[in-house]
Amino acid sequence: MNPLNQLIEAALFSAARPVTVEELAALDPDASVADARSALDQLRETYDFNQHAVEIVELAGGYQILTRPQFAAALERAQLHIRTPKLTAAALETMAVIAYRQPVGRAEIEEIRGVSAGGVLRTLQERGLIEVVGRSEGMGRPMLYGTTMHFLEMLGLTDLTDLPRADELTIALQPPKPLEPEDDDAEASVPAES
Amino acid sequence: MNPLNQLIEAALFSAARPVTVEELAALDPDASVADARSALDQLRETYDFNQHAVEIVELAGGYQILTRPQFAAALERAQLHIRTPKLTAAALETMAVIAYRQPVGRAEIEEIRGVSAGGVLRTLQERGLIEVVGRSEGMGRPMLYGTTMHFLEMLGLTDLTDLPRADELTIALQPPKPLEPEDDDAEASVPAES
Amino acid sequence: MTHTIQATAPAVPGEGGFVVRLDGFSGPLDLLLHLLREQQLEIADIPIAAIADQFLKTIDELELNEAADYLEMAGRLLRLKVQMLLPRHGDEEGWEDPRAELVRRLLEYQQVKEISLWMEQGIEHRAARLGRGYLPPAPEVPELPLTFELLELLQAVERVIGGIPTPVLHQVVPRPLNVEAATARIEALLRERPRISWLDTLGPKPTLTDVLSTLLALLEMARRGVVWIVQPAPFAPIVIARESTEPIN
Repeated sequence: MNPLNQLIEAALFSAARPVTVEELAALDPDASVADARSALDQLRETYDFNQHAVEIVELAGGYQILTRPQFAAALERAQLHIRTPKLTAAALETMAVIAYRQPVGRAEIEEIRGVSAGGVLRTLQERGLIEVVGRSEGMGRPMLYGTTMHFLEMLGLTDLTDLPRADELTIALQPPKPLEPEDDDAEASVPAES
Repeated sequence: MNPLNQLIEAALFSAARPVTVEELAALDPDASVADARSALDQLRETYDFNQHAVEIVELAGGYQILTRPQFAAALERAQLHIRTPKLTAAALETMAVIAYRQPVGRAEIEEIRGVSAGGVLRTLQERGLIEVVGRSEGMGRPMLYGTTMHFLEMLGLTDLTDLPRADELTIALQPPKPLEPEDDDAEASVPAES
Repeated sequence: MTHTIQATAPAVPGEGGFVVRLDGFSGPLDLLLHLLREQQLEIADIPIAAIADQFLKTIDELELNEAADYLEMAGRLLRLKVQMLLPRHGDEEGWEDPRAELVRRLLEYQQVKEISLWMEQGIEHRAARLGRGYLPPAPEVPELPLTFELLELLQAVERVIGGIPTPVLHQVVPRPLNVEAATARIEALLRERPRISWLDTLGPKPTLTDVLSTLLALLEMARRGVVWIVQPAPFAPIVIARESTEPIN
């Protein structure tokens, strides 16, 4: 392995989080982003060719070394790693609303889910999955939430466009369809919120 | 690499601590301790022969994959430039409570924030941003926290009166009911999660 | 996701009550979707009357009628039930389906559930790969100063304030619905007179919870066959009668 490959391997190993190709290039003052990219490719090939148990995965806008999925069951049994607690259904739903509506305020989240959201928002914030991204202009200037890099990381996504588009869901509802009681020719508008 | 070597590589990589050779052997029901030991030797050779930036190190009675020492300096430099450590949201909120309510005890902080504060308080103390400024008269004489000089320095303030005069904030930070240190422990209720 | 409703041993023996774990439902919309799915009903054409009754019955059985979120939905459904009973005044064209808003919310929520399921699978899939488990201790360089700015501190203050009302609200709402008391009140009135009006059952200056409690009590009594609930003519006052008396019409 050449020195840049080694340096990049060392960095990916010690970072234990996705590292961007720019950050990797900065390791060596003489290396360009293109150099870092080709070093990544060579490393990836080495891992594949020598059948290492780990591989380089593109994740959350960066690169990370992860174990290959076929070892999941054995590693789960061995329990040598630190496990993160599962998210509750309430937390997942709240995250879903935030992912699609960001930046979004608490009131809107609560309106959509039909339950109060304070506790769940705090949990998600503490787990680094969402963050305050701004404030609304509305009354009381409520905080607006968005998803974090760690959110992408946990879902194994490169960026937010990897989320399924609304029209790919079995129930497509963007924008909400007005309800037509009997006749469909009338261009009825969405009823006002009560 | 043979399957046992792979399994051991995956386990060493993902383990949060050094792994004993017995634990490594237990990964595969058909493997003996001797098998695990020879797999370790093969892995070690692979890393050396292919000049990987990592090596297998015996540590605290177990084995671990670590980056080779010659990359330490470069990685340290890189860390400086990868990110300046930021306070987490939880730490900032805890510090906000302490800044505006000092001297304040842990129970009160937890009551206001609705989550336990032990870990965060320790971090803030280690970082020299808060300190113990006294003890409450209440049961168990809990410690009371306040902000340090370093806290002021970091914010570029001369003294605490330079903090934005936020009467509404100070008032809003009043706990929901008058807080008697005595009944804290008894009533320390975790807010209902929705 | 399966909805398991488990009754566990009574927390307070002798109270006759039982504690219900409701971890299956993540809110009133979830419960409503569950009821619809269970009976394979179309969201777009909800039989409001039937669903409202089932919703009330379920939250009563699960003792959810103390949770404000479920209570609000119960109120909404009852209002819809009444609106659906109102005559439509002939022309169909100007008629706005009172269920439209609820249908929209249910569809929207169903989509949220679908996405959250997708996310759950994504998380599971991703969790099959492990990152490096051992995080090397901070190198022996002079510790980097933690940085933060005044603005961040102030934002944190606001986050803390924003978090306060929720736990307080949860703590101070004491048993908002009291169906038992309402049932007792109606029974007492019916002992004196064979027929009473809806307004009689409410007592003076009823609060919203009084109205809901009374409504729940009446529906339950009607279901048990203890009372008749009759509206002799459209818009006429609703009459509540003892089971033993003949219905008016």
